[in-house]
Amino acid sequence: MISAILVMVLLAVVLGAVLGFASIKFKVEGNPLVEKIEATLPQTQCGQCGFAGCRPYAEAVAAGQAEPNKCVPGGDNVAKNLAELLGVEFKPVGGDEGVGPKPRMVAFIDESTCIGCTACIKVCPVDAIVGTTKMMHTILATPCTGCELCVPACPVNCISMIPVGQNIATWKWQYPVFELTVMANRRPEK
Amino acid sequence: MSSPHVLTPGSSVSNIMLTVLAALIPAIGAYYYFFGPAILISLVLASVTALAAEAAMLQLRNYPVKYFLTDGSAVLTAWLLALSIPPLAPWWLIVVGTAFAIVVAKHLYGGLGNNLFNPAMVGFAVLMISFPATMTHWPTPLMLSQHPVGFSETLQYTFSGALQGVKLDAVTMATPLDTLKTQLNLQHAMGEIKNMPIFGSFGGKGTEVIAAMYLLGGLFLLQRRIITWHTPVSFLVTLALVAALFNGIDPGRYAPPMFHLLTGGAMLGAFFIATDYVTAPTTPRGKMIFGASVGFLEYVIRVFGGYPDGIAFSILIMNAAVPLIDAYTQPRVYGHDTKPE
Amino acid sequence: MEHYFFILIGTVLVNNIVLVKVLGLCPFMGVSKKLSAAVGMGAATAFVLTLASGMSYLVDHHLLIPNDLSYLRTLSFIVVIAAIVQFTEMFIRKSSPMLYQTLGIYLPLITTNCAVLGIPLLNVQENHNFIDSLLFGFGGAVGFGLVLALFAAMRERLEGAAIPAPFRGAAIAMVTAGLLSLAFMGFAGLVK
Amino acid sequence: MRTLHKFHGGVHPPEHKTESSRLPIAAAPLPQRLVVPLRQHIGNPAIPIVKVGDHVLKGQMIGAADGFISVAVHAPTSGTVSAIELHAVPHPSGLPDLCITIEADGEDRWTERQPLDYQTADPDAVRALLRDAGIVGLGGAVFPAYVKLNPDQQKIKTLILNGAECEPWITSDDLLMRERATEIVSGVKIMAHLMQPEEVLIGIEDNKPEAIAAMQAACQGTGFAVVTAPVLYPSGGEKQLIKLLTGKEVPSGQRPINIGVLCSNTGTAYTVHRAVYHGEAVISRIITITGNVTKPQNFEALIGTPLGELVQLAGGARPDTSHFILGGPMMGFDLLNHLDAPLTKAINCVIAASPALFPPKPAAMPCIRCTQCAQACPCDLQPQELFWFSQSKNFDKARAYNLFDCIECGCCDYVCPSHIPLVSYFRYTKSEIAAQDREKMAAEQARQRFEFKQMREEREKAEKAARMAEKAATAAAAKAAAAASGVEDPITAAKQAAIQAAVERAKAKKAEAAAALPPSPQPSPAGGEGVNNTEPS
Repeated sequence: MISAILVMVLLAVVLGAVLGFASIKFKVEGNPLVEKIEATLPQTQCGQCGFAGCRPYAEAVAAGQAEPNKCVPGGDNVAKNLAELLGVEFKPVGGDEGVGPKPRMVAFIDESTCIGCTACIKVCPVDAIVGTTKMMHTILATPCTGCELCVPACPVNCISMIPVGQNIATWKWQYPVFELTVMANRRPEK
Repeated sequence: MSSPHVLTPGSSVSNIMLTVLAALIPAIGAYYYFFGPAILISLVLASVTALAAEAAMLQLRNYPVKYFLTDGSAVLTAWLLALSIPPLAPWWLIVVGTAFAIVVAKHLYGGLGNNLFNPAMVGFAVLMISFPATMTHWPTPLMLSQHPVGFSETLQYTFSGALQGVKLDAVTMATPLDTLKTQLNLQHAMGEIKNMPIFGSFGGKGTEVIAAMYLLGGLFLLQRRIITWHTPVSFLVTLALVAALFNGIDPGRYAPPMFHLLTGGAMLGAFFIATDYVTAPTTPRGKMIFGASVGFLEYVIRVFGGYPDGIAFSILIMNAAVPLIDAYTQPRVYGHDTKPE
Repeated sequence: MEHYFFILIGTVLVNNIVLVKVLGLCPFMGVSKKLSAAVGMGAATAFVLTLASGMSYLVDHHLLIPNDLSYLRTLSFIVVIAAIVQFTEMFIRKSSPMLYQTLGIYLPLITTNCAVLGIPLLNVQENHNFIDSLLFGFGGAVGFGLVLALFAAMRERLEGAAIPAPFRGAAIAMVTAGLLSLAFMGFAGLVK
Repeated sequence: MRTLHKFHGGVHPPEHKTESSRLPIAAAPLPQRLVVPLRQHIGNPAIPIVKVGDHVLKGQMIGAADGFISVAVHAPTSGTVSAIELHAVPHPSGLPDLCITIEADGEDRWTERQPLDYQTADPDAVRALLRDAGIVGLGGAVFPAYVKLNPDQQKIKTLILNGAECEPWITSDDLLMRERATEIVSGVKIMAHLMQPEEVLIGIEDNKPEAIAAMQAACQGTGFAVVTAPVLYPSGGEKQLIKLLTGKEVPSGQRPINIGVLCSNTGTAYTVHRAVYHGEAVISRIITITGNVTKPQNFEALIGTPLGELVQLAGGARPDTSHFILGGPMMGFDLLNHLDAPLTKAINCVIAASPALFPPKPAAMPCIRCTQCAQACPCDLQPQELFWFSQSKNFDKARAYNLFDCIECGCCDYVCPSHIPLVSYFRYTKSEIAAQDREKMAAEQARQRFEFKQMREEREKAEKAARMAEKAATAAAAKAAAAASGVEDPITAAKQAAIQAAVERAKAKKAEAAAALPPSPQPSPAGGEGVNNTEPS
């Protein structure tokens, strides 16, 4: 009995010492995961995940404090990539239905209604709105991420979201659809 | 519709499958000549089972049944399986093997083009593991047989499982490979064994001619550019080299290369099974690695292993390695790793 | 020499730890979605297994048997293995953060990999000496890594296959593992 | 005889060249209305420099080059600009694009033409002329020629003139070489003058004996070598022709000039000659009208001519014509927006298609990995793997298997026994990956702007606080001053106080900026000074 306890204690002490040494020797600082998560996020800075921007959300996800399926603009694609990155099971954004990435939109100010209150300029996370007090505001379409934060901020409801149209430069080839693919896809999923 | 707007005339999946089936016909003829009509019955039985299983699976999966049923791939699987198992077998053996091949090895993976393992060889392996005794009842070559089994007798045996007035042992015997192994285990010398009636001038009596016919069919496929030389050549060369090596070390215990090339499933495997598009590597280097490995494993399993012939297992083992082989043998792409001047 | 060769062939192919002994299925299913992760897992397991085989041999022969404590075998082996895995985890986290990330939860779970405990116990059962134990552990790990790599490459291929909906994911992986096991039965009889 | 270096793969579809090569090139009559797209080349579209209602002369520049990779466009005839708006253009998307419409006045009056003595002129002046003459590669890529014809410190070993014309049906280069070999060779001389190559090779497939003879005659005494190559599609692909003639491969992702080779199309050489010797911009080109038309022929037509009018010139399409293909059958695309799309610099052929000539493709079967595509691929790719990844949308893998080395030649489709539209899958995957890359870049920019805004907001907050403090200080100072000396001019006092406050403000600002610089404990490398440059206002 005594010898059994002694042997186990001996084992524990020796192995504990080795591990303690290793934990000092192989100490790791920082977390490269945050960078990878942030690179996956669409950077709209919309705050729909409940965090004040993409970086804080990435930090929360890396720390395990937030689910990876909270990014609404990224939709299921981003949720899927994050789940894969974290090695957890994929859950669709916003319940079982799942949301695909929304068509890309930009905000548009109806310039005849705008009263020049600068309320939208203050909330725009990427400084995509130009204008000054009492002057009409305009949205620069290129930097606009379509986060919709300016829409509720406007006191006269002059901001609307318009989809970004396709032109020859941004046009994409479609996934080839041919007879048998259509037939195969007709089978019930799930 | 986007470019290109033209296709090679007459090129289709069913054409390829039909050409392969046609290339098997000389061997089937020889089979019939040396071993009687049993092979025809098992071919028909396997084909019918394969088509039925294929149709059922296509229906279940909501695929256009007629369009896929006519591609010929199910029949090819059926023929390869029927040519690998003893033709004088109870009907359920063929039906179980073929149905397993089509349903599990092919359609669970998504059907034509998606399977990882060669369906015919999966069917064979399942039968070999599950019914080892039945799988060794090979018919005696007609010229050695006291009692040549005719068409109606074969039918009777296939469906009732018994022969009137004759014991099954009287019309079947072990294959040359099996005989060789047994005799060697009994400490008989190679020269002595080779004088037994079942052996012909190179391999088994009759089977060596069938093997030659497979070779003929394979050359036809090469000529029609259905298959490339990489797999069969590396397969047969490796098999011959390993056989020659061991034969050189101890001719009394190891058969000469010619024997190994012309017995068992070597020729069928080299030209018709290891060259199966879907389950073999796609890169030239990959094909050579695959063929050489199958040849090597074939020899190891048939000489040192627990089964009379190793073709099915060596192909299945290498099938599993195909994605890995493909991934590591990608050929150099135009403009990559160009030599500096 | 021939003896060692047969131990290796036997553990890698004939009595493959996953396909024939059916041990270590948890990481086999869990870490086989990506080839790179599978190769990393195979390497980590090989390291742990070889070390664990040797260490547990030493513990068994120099601590337990002299003190007549063989009933503590399982317990002490688990302690040894857990320590080695912990050590490996720290090491990988330091040396390859990417691999650490891809292996995720499966890295600490090597501890509960029954293959890792199984091999030291088999060593005891078969009365292997120290070198044999090391080789047996190493061979088992190579067999595990080989099958894991094959399986991962196959699963990567299957990602694009038109598998019927009810069979996607784990189901077809199980079928594939079964067929792989069937193929490895071809090695039966090579080594007694 | 030069040794040819075979490239991998290739196919040999029926040639169908004789249909349109029997008749000589005919001049197309002047149409009433011409529609000139501003995007006729790779790079930025040209910027319109005319207004609606302006009168323009033939050859007058109406769109100026925008940026480095861009060229000018010109009025193909004299007339009035009637519209600058979106109009149907020949593009696989079928989407409209910005075009300048010109109503011809029928006079066809030239603008002033300025030839250039290229041998005495500065090479940069020659290149500027090429840019302003709108010269682009007419082989299909429409890359601005002035950018390409710049040795830029590289030693050029071989200049290749591409007269292979390997696409079936098309004969425009063939006829151009037969009839205007001297002009082509003169254009090549100008290119050679700019590039100073060690050798000049002219590659022609051996199914064009007349063109070969004409070119050989024209090359007498120039030292240029005409090399004939056996017919094998796609030997006219730039990378394949370079391999065929020189044995060298263009490294992936690089341009031929990186290995000292320059490849140019015959049509381009011809336009270079016209621009330098006659001062004429690219306002016309040779186009093959063939297929299911009654009189297939090559025409020299003005850029902007509606394609329908050209089809009419070739006798019109037969009644069973189902659609029209722009370009050859291997790489061309369906004309989706009818025949009112105009002729552009890139279009070398219109094929009227009928079910008899181009049977509809049978339904596709699954890929059986037969590797006939891999054997036919002139880039040594593994199309079956690329297809596997493309159809399952595994973009990373597709890219890793070198999808972007695919030249979309269509050889894989042509041989596929399963009739899979492989190139369509590859195009889809390529454009998806490109879109993803664009999104990534946009996200990165958005992140930088966001970080900058955060920084600015913090600074503003601090400034506000400073201003409050300053206000209080000013008030206090004024009070103190007033109290101290009632006689002093109150204005001077206020001034002094203001100066004092400004100094304090500046100090506060400086301190604030120093405090704001590290905005978070982990400063992002991208968030620093560089951001200021992207700020629009």
